[in-house]
Amino acid sequence: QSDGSKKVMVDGSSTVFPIMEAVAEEYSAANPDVRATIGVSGTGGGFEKFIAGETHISNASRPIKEEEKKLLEEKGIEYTEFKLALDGLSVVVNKENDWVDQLTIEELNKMWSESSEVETWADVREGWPEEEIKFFSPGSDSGTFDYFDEVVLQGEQIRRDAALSEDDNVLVQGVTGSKNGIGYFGYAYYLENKDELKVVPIVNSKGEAVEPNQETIQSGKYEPLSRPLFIYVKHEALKNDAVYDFTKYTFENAGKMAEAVGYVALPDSEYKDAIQKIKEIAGK
Amino acid sequence: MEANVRDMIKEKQSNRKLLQVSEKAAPFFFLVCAVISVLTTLGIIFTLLIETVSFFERVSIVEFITASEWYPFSEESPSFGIGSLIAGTLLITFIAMLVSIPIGLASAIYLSEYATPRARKVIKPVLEVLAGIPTIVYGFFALTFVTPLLQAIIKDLPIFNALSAGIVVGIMIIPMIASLSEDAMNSVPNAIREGALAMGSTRLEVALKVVLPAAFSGIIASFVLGISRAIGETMIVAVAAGSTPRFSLDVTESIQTMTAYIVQVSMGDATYGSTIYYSIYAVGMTLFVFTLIMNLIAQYISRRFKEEY
Amino acid sequence: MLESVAVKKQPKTVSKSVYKINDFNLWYGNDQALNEINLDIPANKVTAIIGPSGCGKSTFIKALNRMVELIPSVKMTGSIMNDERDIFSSKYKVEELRTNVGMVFQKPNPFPKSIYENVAYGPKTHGIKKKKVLDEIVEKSLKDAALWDEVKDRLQENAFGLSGGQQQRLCIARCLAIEPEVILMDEPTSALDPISTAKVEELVQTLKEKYSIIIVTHNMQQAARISDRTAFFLNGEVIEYRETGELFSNPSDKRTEDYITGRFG
Amino acid sequence: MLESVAVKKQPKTVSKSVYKINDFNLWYGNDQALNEINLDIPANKVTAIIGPSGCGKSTFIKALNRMVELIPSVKMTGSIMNDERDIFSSKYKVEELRTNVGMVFQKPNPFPKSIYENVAYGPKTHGIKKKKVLDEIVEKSLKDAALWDEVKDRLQENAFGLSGGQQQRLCIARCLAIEPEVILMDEPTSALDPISTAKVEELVQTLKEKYSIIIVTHNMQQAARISDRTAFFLNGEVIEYRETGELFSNPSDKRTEDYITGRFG
Amino acid sequence: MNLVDKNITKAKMKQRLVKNNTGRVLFFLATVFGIIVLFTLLVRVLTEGIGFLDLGFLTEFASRFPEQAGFKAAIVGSFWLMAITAPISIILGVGTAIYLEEYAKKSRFNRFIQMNISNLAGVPSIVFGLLGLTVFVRLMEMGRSIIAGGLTMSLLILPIIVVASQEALRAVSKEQYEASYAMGATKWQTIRRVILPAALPGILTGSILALSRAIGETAPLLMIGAITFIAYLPENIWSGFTVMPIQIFNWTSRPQEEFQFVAAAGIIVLLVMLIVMNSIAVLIRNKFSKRF
Ligand SMILES: Nc1ncnc2c1ncn2[C@@H]1O[C@H](COP(=O)(O)OP(=O)(O)OP(=O)(O)O)[C@@H](O)[C@H]1O
Ligand SMILES: Nc1ncnc2c1ncn2[C@@H]1O[C@H](COP(=O)(O)OP(=O)(O)OP(=O)(O)O)[C@@H](O)[C@H]1O
Ligand SMILES: [Mg+2]
Ligand SMILES: [Mg+2]
Ligand SMILES: O=P([O-])([O-])[O-]
Repeated sequence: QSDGSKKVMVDGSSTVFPIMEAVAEEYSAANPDVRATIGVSGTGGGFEKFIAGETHISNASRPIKEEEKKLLEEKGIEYTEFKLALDGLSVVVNKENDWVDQLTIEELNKMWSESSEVETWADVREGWPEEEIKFFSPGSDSGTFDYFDEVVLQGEQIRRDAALSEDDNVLVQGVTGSKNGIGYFGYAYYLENKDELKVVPIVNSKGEAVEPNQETIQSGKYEPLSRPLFIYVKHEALKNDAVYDFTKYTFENAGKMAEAVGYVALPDSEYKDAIQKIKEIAGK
Repeated sequence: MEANVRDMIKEKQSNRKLLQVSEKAAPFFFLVCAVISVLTTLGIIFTLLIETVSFFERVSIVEFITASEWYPFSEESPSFGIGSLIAGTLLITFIAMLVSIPIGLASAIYLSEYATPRARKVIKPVLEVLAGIPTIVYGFFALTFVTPLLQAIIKDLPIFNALSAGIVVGIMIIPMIASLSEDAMNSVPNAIREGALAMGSTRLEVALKVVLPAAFSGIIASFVLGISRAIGETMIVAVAAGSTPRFSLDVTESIQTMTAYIVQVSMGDATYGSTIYYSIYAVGMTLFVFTLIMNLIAQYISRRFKEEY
Repeated sequence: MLESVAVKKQPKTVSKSVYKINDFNLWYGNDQALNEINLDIPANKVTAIIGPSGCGKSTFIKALNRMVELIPSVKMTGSIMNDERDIFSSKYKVEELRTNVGMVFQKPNPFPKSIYENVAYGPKTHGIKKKKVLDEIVEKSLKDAALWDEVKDRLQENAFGLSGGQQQRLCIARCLAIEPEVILMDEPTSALDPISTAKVEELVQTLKEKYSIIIVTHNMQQAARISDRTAFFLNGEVIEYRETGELFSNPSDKRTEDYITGRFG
Repeated sequence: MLESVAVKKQPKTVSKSVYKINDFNLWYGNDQALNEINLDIPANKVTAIIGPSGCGKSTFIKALNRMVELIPSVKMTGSIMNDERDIFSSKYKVEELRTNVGMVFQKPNPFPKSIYENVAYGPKTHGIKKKKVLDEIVEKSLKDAALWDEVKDRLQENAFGLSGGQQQRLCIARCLAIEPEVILMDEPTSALDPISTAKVEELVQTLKEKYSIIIVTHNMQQAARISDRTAFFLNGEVIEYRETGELFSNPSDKRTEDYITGRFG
Repeated sequence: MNLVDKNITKAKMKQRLVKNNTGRVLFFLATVFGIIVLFTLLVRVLTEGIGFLDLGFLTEFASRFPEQAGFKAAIVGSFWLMAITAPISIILGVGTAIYLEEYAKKSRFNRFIQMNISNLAGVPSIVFGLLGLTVFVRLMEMGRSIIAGGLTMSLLILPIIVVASQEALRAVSKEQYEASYAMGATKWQTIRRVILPAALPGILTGSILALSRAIGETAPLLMIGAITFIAYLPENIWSGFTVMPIQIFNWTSRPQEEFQFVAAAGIIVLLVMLIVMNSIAVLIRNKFSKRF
């Protein structure tokens, strides 16, 4: 199905979708004869289709897992992982919350993990009000959750009374709606709702409290909560001119597009390297 | 043209091969159509069963039934107690029926027994439009309108809660129950209604004592379709009820239904071939069995109470 | 049966009338169906309404218990008094009127319930709850409707299992159960076979002892057989209204004569 | 009309019979509805079937065109010959039988189509497609059914807009359109008013010139008025079958006499 | 002799009339409730979406810029989907109904089919999504094409159409059959020329309502993976596609607030479509439902 025809099939993460949509929009305008489609099946769903041979490019908001690698190997599918952009997981509280000035990873862990004994703000830090905290988190099956789980909870389960939703907008609503709410989600959702939310600076490994923004995320200062977004490209597909051209176009424009839709671009050099790499793979 | 029709017919009679063929072929074709519905069911069972088996190879069926929690996403100690999802589903269904049965039935009675034909002609289609609104629209309606409204009444109501989602599922089902019950009541012959009115019955008495019992099986059928719809409703709950499986009957808490879980996983991050991936089929199977039982009960009821007229 | 004949000879209230209709007009939309009706219907008699199809018989009888108002386009003028009470006045509730005035329809229309429930429906509706009283009422009404012997062993069976004639008598029993004063009958036998018809006719004779009966029929023999007075309707007007015997033997209007001699209709 | 009277006096085929029924029995499940029927029905005559309700009249007439077989529980023995052909033989297709034998039902049952389509339905069904031929057939059939003048300007209107009597004549026209040899009529006037009844009766008289007619009625006057021969059924048996005049004036069986004098039924 | 105590009945009369009036008011309020909800919903959607609803919205493809985002691919996709779903589900549905109502004898097998259909009508749409994904997309290798989506939707609404058609067929009076058989028509002729035309209004109404259900369904198509961004129109049944509810769903989950309004504009278009379809159904019903 993939050869000869001018089709580019992309699917996967909902987090990455806006970037790829923007790329495809521009690309289609410039190359109306190429038919690029971007699906949203979630990172896992995207890999599922990638493995089944239904797509050329898979968007992912986390690195590929061992099981998925194994299945690809079994099928004899060769592919390469590329970073596409950066996302800064933003921890936010209600606008009226005037006590939280910063949080450490340990505090986050203490607050969010299942075994947590934290009920009120006072349990987090002395001097904070004795009011019950409301927790909002992305659904447990999303890339964002996965990352938070890995970095903050370190494998522990998330507390049971956290409100989970697959839709980050809903989380925004939750935190804006409750004075003692705290939540986290992708940088873009914070950026769009800056005025209604207060972002919490997170203490990084160097001991500085850093607020997420373009600069801190790109430079890596905002850590450990900034994470890379990926695309996985099938080698076989790059032999197809349309896919090759599309992929190249993607890396040429990803930075600009990522920022347009609320993410953070990688340093330019990384895109250059990526283009170099696909040239090699395609043998051009 | 004396008697020539007879001859014409005789003549045509001899070359009616085509007719005879279609006479034989038609029932066969229709049988094939009917069998496709059976194939669909088999297809569903087959699809669900295969993957469900893979699931039960990883998770024991005992755990599936008895574990008290549904938390498949933990890497170290996932737990697969379907009970929590079932509780969520039943909770939503229960709230929805509490809303939709009284209101739907009352609307049906109003339309069929009180409204003027003109009012009926206007209102019924309006209700049917209500039935056609995509559930995703209802979902956001629940989240951004009903929940804040409820929060004004119930302090501390979390943004995701079974109550709001259940009410809106109920609202979504109202037109269906109203419309189908109205049909059932409408098909009660007018002569019966007149008989009762002529005895000095009020409209209310005619409706409750004569028409309702006569239309009982049709009305029950509409309830059951409503319940099935509530059990199977996906987008409203996925948006407004949260995604926290909970084995509790507290309507003010966030819950998760079976359907919402399936969407969550199919939209999410789960690895193809992982236990989580297979779990959606096991949940789908449970859902299927649930609606199946519902429907069997319904068919029994409606056969049992059918009043002939 | 014998009793009834005995009573026939000495009607209790010869002069009392159950219905007084004055200058009554009725329209369906713009079509006038009844035109200046003036009638005085006696109590404890059988009054027959005859006339060709479409002359307004059914319309008239349905006006008497205001069932005609179920058709939205209906407009009426004039007055109808039932026992000295204006049936259109807001004080005389339509439900009360219909309790006083029972009706039996052309096609038997039992409720899809048991025989017992059909008869008990009226009393129950009117607030009689005691099982014993209800049992008595059911038995009495079915006996009065000459149906008791045929159904006494199957009172709990569905009424739809009865034959047409039985169903019609059941409808009469249902109507008797609330002891109305007037019974309106709209061609009650036209859907019935001759045997059932005879039974119902007989029954009508018996019933007039206690009830005032107004019966619509397009069967002139029937009118002649069972009624005391007859009104002949034509095109929504009352052409002639007299003692039945007189009307049939000696019609005063040419059109009546033409009709009863079968020249039209 | 006049022609028909002329023809009546010299029937073409006096002795020919359209139906020969021998030892015919019919059961609904385990209930026998027809018992050892033996009848010989003449061509180009009107044969009336009378008898009280439930005696098997409808069952019998529906057996003649095998419509009774639509009821699944029916079992039959004996033979029925139509024009020397066994109607139950596999050579005589049931569709062919029903083409030769038309039927008119108790309640007029036109199709919810235009008047034209109602009449054209039969010919079309049998493969006649030409518009011109169809037009001719429709006109002729409606004329034969004495309906043409009343409907010729509204052939494209829905048949449900016709009055009951017109609908019944339309059903007769529909039946005539395929020129059957026999017409079965099951109480064709019992749902009609007297005027329409008279029209249909007249029509039956005219039709027997070309068709053999078997008519069920529970109206003895009607049977006496329009039929040449009458069969009296009772409890599924033929009690008496003779020239109509003789049967009514001089019944040979006590039960016949009781029935026609109105002692029962 | 008077078993019925007129005093009691008189006394009860008042009470009964009060009950009747209370009933009337309650029933009316219940009906109004439904309408008010609809109205609230509509007002909210309209006020949010009307600003983004212009010609461009109907003729442009999706975009990352809310002002430029268009609904074209979704609208056309929905039409394509209906073009597959409508004929398949109507032919199969009406065929099944005819079989069950006209041909099926009272056998165990036929009872089983009937039961099976009632059950299918209650199976959640998401389960049909799983079926479509496994059987059409994977097993039959149709991929995420219009045909796979259309077939899934056809199966989803099949039972609704069967049930509606059965009702319609059953409502054709026995007299019509008898009249036709008595003319020497065969069974199939009777069905085709008398029964089907008489039942057609009911069948059409049921079918249109079923299709309007299909056009708003999201979950099963999410399952089989309808594509979200597509900048071209489908060319054949094997093309990828998106549909209105999927696109709406996608817009609602965007971070930019304007996309919520774009979604509302999409909902308006979808609702207009639904209203048009419902109106057609109502017209058909009113036109033909002269009670015979
Ligand atoms: N619901 C209605 N709407 C409009 N006109 C009606 C309605 N019912 C009856 N009519 C008309 O009113 C007139 C009187 O009808 P009605 O039914 O009272 O006649 P009838 O004497 O009872 O006839 P029949 O012997 O056929 O029952 C007729 O012309 C009829 O067409
Ligand atoms: N479908 C049926 N199933 C079982 N029994 C039937 C059926 N139809 C008729 N019968 C019975 O067969 C007997 C003859 O019925 P049929 O309808 O032939 O009587 P009929 O002479 O036409 O009466 P009527 O004058 O009332 O039309 C009756 O006892 C009736 O109960
Ligand atoms: Mg009348
Ligand atoms: Mg009969
Ligand atoms: O769609 P995800 O980015 O949550 O995998």
